Amino acid sequence: MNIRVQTEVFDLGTEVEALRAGRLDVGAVASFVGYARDINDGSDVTAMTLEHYPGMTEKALVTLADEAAVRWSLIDVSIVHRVGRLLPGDPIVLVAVASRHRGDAFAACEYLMDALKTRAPFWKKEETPTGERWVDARESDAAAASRWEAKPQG
Amino acid sequence: MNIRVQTEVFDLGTEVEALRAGRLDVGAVASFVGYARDINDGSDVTAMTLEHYPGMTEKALVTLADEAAVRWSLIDVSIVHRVGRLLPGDPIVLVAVASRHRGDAFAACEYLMDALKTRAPFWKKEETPTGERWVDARESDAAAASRWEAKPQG
Amino acid sequence: MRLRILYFARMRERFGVGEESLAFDGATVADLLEVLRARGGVWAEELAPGRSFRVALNQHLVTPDVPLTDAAEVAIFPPVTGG
Amino acid sequence: MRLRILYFARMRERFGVGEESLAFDGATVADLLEVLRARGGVWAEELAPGRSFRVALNQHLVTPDVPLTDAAEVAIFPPVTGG
Repeated sequence: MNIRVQTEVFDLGTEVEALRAGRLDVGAVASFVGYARDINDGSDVTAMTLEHYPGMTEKALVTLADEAAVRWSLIDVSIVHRVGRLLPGDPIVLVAVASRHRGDAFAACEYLMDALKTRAPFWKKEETPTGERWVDARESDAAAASRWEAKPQG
Repeated sequence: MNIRVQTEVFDLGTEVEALRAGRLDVGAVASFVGYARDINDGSDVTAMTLEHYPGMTEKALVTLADEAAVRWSLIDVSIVHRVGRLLPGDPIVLVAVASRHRGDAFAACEYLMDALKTRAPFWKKEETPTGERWVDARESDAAAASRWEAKPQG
Repeated sequence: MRLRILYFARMRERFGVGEESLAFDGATVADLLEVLRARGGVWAEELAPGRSFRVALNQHLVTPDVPLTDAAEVAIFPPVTGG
Repeated sequence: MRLRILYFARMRERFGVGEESLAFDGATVADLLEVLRARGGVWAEELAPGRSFRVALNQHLVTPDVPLTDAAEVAIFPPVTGG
């Protein structure tokens, strides 16, 4: 398991290669990268700053990865989340899941993103032409996370 | 849309960067890489050869990408599939989907893999210690593909 | 009419041919399959009703009731296993 | 008991403080929130019942009925928005 919070940029190809290196039983890697967009809720966004809760963040992400490993048959998981000031186009978060079969990798990767959005202590502040604003939690993220509560395994 | 069938290896990081390059409205890229495993159906696999139907393959993949673009709100799609002889650990197939929001990217990426497994004309022949064998189509792949028929959009 | 017929994967190997040109006076995919089965041996075996195979007409998957046209490209192959 | 209290994001900014040490003689998270609300102004406003915020005790999310212990680390913050 590879869980990191960092200011530096990450590279998807490098992370996925590290995840599966030397594991010839890996048949599937599903991955996700979230990027800073130049528009949000109808306003231009010129930059954003990500704040987090050092200590709790890492614990929360490990908890999510453990939950995914209980729920699906996984070989390994990587989660990398950036903090600090980011510009539109910058990658923010990476989740990659290696498994034998693709169904497990896809489900666990989407689960981890949905859970991270509602349970990992990160906060975004956007810079717009009319000033700074804290991003509000989305109802759609809560709905996406709650899907997994009722869903049967797999 | 970037659809390729090739013998050469591909690089996930390079493909995803090309997919989203210069698009600051991309908030999400979901991607999948399938790898050749060293074991399948209980037998050691020392190598595999992928055959395809030149001409139809590309058409079939474009059709699948078009279907995904109708069904979800997507910005761009890449599908790269290798043919020829591959060794355990070699990447076989890549599907990457860029969108504004992650739900569309995840759903379209998984849909494309499920559809590709049942509708794109590729065939795998495995080399095992007891000789060569053509891989049989999996019931689980047909079931995975059929999930999308009844499912509402998104 | 004259058809170009392609075979892939296990069927190509078992039939010992990847491509042929065939004079055909039937109407549908089902008629063509009857003609091929009448060759007996591996043809009758691989194309027997109930065996799993697919037919593409001009590079699109079709069902056996679809009519064929002159100069069509017909491909016969096992269920696909890529990805 | 003595608590270490952390504030993040909008709450850190509105309260004008990121961390404080507080002598506390209540029992639960809910009691602590009452003490903080009693400061009035932005404290009463941001922590008003019905406002959306989260509380973590020793770095785990908790509900208001959870009891606090001496030397605990309590964090109060808005709903998270990472990823």
